[in-house]
Amino acid sequence: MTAVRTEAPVSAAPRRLPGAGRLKVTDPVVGVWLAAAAVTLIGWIVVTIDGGQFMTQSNFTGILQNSVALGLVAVGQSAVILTGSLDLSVAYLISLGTLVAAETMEGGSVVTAVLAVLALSAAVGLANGLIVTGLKVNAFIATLGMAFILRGYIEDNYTGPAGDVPASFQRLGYDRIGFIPISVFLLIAVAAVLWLITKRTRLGHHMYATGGDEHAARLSGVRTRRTVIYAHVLCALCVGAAALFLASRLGAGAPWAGTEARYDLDSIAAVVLGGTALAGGRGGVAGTLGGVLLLSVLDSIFNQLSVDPFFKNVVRGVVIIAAVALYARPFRRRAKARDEARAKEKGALA
Amino acid sequence: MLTMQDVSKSFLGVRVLHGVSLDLEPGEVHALVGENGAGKSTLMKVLAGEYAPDEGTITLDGTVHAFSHPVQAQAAGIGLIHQEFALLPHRTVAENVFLGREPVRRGFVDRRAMERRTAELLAELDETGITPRTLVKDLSVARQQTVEIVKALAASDVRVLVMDEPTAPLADHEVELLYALIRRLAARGIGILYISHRLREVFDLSRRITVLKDGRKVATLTTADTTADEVVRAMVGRELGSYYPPRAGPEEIGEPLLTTAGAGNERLAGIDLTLRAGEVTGVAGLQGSGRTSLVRALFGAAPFTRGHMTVTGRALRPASPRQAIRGGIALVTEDRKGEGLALRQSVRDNALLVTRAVHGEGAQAGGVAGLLERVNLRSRGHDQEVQYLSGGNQQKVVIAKWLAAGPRVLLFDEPTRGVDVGAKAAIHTLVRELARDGMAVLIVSSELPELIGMSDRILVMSDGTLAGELPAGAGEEDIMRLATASDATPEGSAA
Amino acid sequence: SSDAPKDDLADDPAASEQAEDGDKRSEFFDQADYDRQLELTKATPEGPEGKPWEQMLDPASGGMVDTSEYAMEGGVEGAKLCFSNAGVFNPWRQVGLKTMKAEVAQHDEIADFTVLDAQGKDDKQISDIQELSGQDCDALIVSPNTTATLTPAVEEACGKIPVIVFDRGVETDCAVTFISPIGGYAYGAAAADFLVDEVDKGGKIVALRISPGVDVLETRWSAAEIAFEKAGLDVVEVKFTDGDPSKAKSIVSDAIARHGRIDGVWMDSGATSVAAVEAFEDAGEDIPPITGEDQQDFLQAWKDKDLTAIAPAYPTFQWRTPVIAALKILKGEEVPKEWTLPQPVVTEENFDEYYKEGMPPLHYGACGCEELPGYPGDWGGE
Amino acid sequence: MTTTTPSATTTVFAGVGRRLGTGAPVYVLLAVLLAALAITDPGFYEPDSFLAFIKRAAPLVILAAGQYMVIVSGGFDLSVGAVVTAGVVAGAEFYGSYPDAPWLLVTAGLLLAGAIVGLVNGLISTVLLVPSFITTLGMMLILEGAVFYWTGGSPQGVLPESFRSFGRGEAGGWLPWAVLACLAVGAIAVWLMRSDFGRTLLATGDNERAAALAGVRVPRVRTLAFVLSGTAAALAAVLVAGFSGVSAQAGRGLEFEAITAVVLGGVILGGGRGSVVAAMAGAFSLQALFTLLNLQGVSGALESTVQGFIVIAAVGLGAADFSRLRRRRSQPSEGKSSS
Ligand SMILES: Nc1ncnc2c1ncn2[C@@H]1O[C@H](COP(=O)(O)OP(=O)(O)OP(=O)(O)O)[C@@H](O)[C@H]1O
Ligand SMILES: Nc1ncnc2c1ncn2[C@@H]1O[C@H](COP(=O)(O)OP(=O)(O)OP(=O)(O)O)[C@@H](O)[C@H]1O
Ligand SMILES: [Mg+2]
Ligand SMILES: [Mg+2]
Repeated sequence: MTAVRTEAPVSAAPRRLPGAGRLKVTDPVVGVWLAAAAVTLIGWIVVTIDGGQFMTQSNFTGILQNSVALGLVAVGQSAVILTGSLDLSVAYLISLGTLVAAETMEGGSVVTAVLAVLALSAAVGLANGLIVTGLKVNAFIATLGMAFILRGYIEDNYTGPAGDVPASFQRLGYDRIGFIPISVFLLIAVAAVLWLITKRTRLGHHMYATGGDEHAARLSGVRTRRTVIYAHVLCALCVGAAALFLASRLGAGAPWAGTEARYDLDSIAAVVLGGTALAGGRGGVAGTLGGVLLLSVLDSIFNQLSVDPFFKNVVRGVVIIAAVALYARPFRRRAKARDEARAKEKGALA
Repeated sequence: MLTMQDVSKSFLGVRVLHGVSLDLEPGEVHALVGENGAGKSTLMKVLAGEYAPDEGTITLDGTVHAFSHPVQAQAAGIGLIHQEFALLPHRTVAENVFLGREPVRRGFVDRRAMERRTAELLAELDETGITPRTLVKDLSVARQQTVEIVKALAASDVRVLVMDEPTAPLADHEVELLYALIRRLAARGIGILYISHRLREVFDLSRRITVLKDGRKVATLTTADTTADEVVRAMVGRELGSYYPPRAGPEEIGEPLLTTAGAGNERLAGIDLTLRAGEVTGVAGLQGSGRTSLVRALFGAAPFTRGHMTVTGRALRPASPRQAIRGGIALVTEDRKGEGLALRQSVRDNALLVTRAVHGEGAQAGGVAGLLERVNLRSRGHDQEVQYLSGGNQQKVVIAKWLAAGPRVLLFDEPTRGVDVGAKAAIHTLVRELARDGMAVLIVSSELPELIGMSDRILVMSDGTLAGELPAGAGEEDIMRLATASDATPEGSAA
Repeated sequence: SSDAPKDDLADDPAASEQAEDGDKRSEFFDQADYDRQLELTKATPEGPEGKPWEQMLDPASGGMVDTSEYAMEGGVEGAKLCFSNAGVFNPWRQVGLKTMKAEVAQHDEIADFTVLDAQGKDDKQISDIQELSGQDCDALIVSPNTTATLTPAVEEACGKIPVIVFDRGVETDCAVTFISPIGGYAYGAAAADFLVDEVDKGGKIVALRISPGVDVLETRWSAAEIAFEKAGLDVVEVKFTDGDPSKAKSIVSDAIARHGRIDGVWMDSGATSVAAVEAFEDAGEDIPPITGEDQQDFLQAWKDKDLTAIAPAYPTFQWRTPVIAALKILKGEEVPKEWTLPQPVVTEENFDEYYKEGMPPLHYGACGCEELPGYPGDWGGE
Repeated sequence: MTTTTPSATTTVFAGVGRRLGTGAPVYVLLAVLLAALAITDPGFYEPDSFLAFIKRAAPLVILAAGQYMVIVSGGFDLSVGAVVTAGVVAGAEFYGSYPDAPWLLVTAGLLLAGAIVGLVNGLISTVLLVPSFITTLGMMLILEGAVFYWTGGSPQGVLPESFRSFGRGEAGGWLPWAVLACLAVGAIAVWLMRSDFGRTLLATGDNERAAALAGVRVPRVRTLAFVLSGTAAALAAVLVAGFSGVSAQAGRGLEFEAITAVVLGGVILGGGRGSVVAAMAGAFSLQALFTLLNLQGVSGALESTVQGFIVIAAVGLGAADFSRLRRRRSQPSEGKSSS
């Protein structure tokens, strides 16, 4: 009797309406989409003041188009980061992916090429996963090592753009429906699949659990190693999709397609911007997409304002740090709000 | 129903279990007792498939099992509730309960079924404070434990439920709830293996008691035919004599070392207390009544925001632990591993941490030996990492760490939680000695006998305030009456 | 720098099969291109004396393009030029971009000059080109990040506005003109021939390259390799430096330690030449004949230490030409389909033409920028 | 106090194991690599070339020592490569404006700037609670962007010999200053880690909450680690600038090399465990590996592949060495499956 009574405030306070908790402004996922909207608005104002036009169709097309490649990689990166791992080999895998895609398409069919790229990606992801779980090498080092391995292979075998992508496949990179590039649908499809996997399947539940507390997950019967391996494979498959998209857009494979764009660190930045905890266990694909969009909008604004490319990096760095600093705040604010609520209860009692 | 036969297990070549045998009948509560490090948890982990035994067999309902993964044990009907919880704080109750065996429909996790079943199980346990969608981090420790139990029940047709010190994080009244739960489970024919350092619980609940010592089974006793003294003797291998050291005489109680007047913060209000040299002051209260908040406030970890406070005669309302430490206050926290120790550092480094951080007198290695001797530490040397020490010895390191700083006021929050009877007695003796040396001591404990046995005076907390003070020797009923005093307030104001 | 064009992409891939031996060189070595480039180095440029950025080599080969269809009505006054830049990720490109901007500043008739920087991302550059061709640019200048991969985007833009491609090429001839210096074979061969002259047969050569897998640098090396083979020089080390001077210095130091004596050093670009020079100094050895690029720090070292050296340039003055070409096109004047610029080589004789006192270490001598407004301050000189 | 006495052999094992700690494999790796170098290049151990090897390794070793401080306190410092680049470029830029500045002043200025970068990293991580991985990633972008924005893409000045002699020259004509710097940093690092600061730093990395409750000023301690790392990076910048002169990419990839070196040294990412000497040995191993690959003449392009394999294998073996052994001894039946 007594127990239930004295405890009631503690457990009652956080009890929320089902689902309501998912739409809080303080939730990073919501926050990052709001931030993207806010940045768009600010960009609109600034660019207009500057004498340009921001809210144009071609600009929207550009923003969406520029989100695709990073989006695909970042969505995959979210999967590994959720499980508490990390993939620094994505950049080289993209490069190799575009090369394999373009070369296979040159000699064979598009279907073979797609399968070849996905097979390659799966293999690299599997290797990453096995190194991380089997050899117990920290993911940072393991995937960095994998990046070196891929780099050596690429440099040893390619001397520049190679292969040729047929026009039919290039449509993926260039066609639009209305003002929406069709590759955006590829991104949406991949993101949707990953969202479903992470939120609705056992594997996804296990990914969150493994990232949240690997030991606890293992004790609960989650095959954590297998989960991490799957996450790495999923990530690599997304990277493969990014490589295919880039191949279609570039019309050829390029050995530096992934590295010069710094997809490795950029994708991690996007994931973190999207509110996924670097330690794993919290966050998700939806936020990541918001993060990618935010970066893309920023880029577009810089473009419109002809900002010095070096200065862009400065702003990007500041934005990333500031965003994550903001995410860290709501937790404190929430805790404070809870304290105040409790104090009020106490006041009522006294 | 369950038989463990001649189970042996070694870690790093050190034998931890020596051919232990144990059996369990359906509906039986079988207690497992022994000193810290006796091997209780290890034996249970072998049973639950977390460790593979070096030797020995496990037979459940006539089938011999050799589990290589906890899942297999779960599938066979063995559930284990860990000494440390294995819950994911950022996931919902339902997600935690079904972790590792989520129901799947058409390829997707069937959340609705999961939540429905969780709700059913919660209802079966008469647990109304939890909904399946609550995030575990928002639950109290006791409720988290309920989630653990529900998790074990949901696992399968559970035949055997192992509970490793389930009451350690609970307050007395919650223990009652747990008792009721355990009895209901037993009535369903589930065999329960119950580990605890609190003999009273063991006698309240169990039908038989198995005593482990140094990895060997000493005896299996029928509870009805034995006494606490006999069990203790089996555990410790000697008589412990009187449980508690003698209290302080009036002449030993000196001047006030710490006083507060009208102190409060978000969780506390109107705290007026005085801690005197040589005196051991106990603090009682229900879970969530603010005892931990009180010591954390005195220590500056969750500081008072109102009121007045003096330490050794000078006004000091610490805003940080550092200020408190400089003022001569020390706090032994309730969460030894999370807040008390740097587990991967050596005994020496832990013992010197406070001095190094606050006083900057790092190199006094000689002093460490003396301190560790004073707290009677048993370790393989001062370079041993504390993570390899038993709970009691870890607690001694924590105490040594504070003694190194030469405090005048010592605050203990649940100082003997998860500590075996032998080590407990040592800690009690130590606490009393420290008071004799002129320190003011405050003890928070959920174990009323301990509190009554140790305290020269008992303060009772309720809803963040001091509800009253009782003299030495007050009975449990007096304490409970004060602790639950807020019951008298009308329903409306509490809501 | 690493910005030579990929010269052979437009050619029949079969041509590359004809290299004689089965080693790796054959993969990308293109005999026809090689021959053509070496031929061009001997040709006399057409165009105004002393303004190499307006000169052209053998313009007849690609034919002249009639640009009257692009001529702006009412003259070029108020023209808007757009530039899709691959990026400014190395000093060569930074000097180039400054030079280009100074060229633009010279022309009052250019009302607006928009630059989008792709920061090394092919994907972004494609979008940039799309965006620019959607704006009201009168002409689009493209410096592609990667040969081949920008082809579709450039083709799309060609349909809308006149496009000028320079530095690296694309696999389409839809651009009105493609501007570039002679190319990598000529560069590599110039440096190698110098060593062949300076070093006795059998001499030990160390070759330092930036990184493998970059087509534009492979041509330089393959031309050098042929020259060394022919002359019987012993190439004892071929190493990649990643453009990192400290790595280059380590490699050369190790080579000195291992081979005792090095008779010549060949480089595929200038970033690490000074480091190589210092490696000899630090080892207490005489500095052998060495090749570099027209980067200021190397020229400085050459002067101060009286090196036996040569510095083929991949001239940054080529960044001026696209602007000039754009204006020509908008005026309806004809331009060559392939505008091949001279590719100077800094030698003992013409050293003073390229070495300018007071310029910063990462400046490029063959910038053709001395007469431009803002020189030398805008280029960091004093 | 009572010391329970386990069998003598376990004590010996425990003793040796503890002494070497998790760093044991790196010393083996280093020994193997050095032996391989001796076989490949008989002249390697002549004093001159060996000192030259240390001189070359010095920047990475110093970076590793700084990175160790941050990693052991539970963080990451991805900005050190950018600090090196920025340091070299800023030094040159500064000399562009003040060609006659005394080298000591410029060096001190750079060290101070490095310390300030570290301070900012530390404050953002500890006060704003941004994970250090993100803080320093952002800082890397900011520094690279800012320094090139400032210099308009490339530095304007020439580094004079006086400034460069620290990274290039020798004391007394034979002992490279860089080697002295390396020794000094090593000595300071060891001294620091034995001091109150070092012990509290380890404890903080191990259990931040426990440290805070023991009176450790956690933000200050962790910030100090970043300051040390920033300063070490600036020192590395001075050495690199001296060794090889102005370059716009002087520090490229050094952050990854430094972290790899620290991990090779058996230091655990996440904090609380590992020794600074082992981390520095990790840096030497990495440099020895680079040198060996160079001398072996592994096909240039494949060099990074080989490097990748070796790093993974070395860290993998390091991870396996103890935990595996322990598990194998304690769980002989692990592989066996039931039913
Ligand atoms: N994973 C492990 N590796 C090495 N030693 C271990 C491990 N787990 C337990 N031990 C050792 O085995 C012995 C028995 O530990 P166990 O946890 O079973 O004791 P316990 O009876 O449960 O103690 P407590 O009452 O403190 O929980 C102890 O000496 C402990 O240090
Ligand atoms: N709103 C809150 N935000 C953060 N921490 C809290 C909050 N409420 C309580 N705590 C912490 O939770 C613990 C429980 O404190 P509380 O005062 O509620 O009960 P208690 O009686 O001290 O608990 P116990 O009986 O376990 O000692 C303390 O460590 C306290 O600091
Ligand atoms: Mg136990
Ligand atoms: Mg408490």
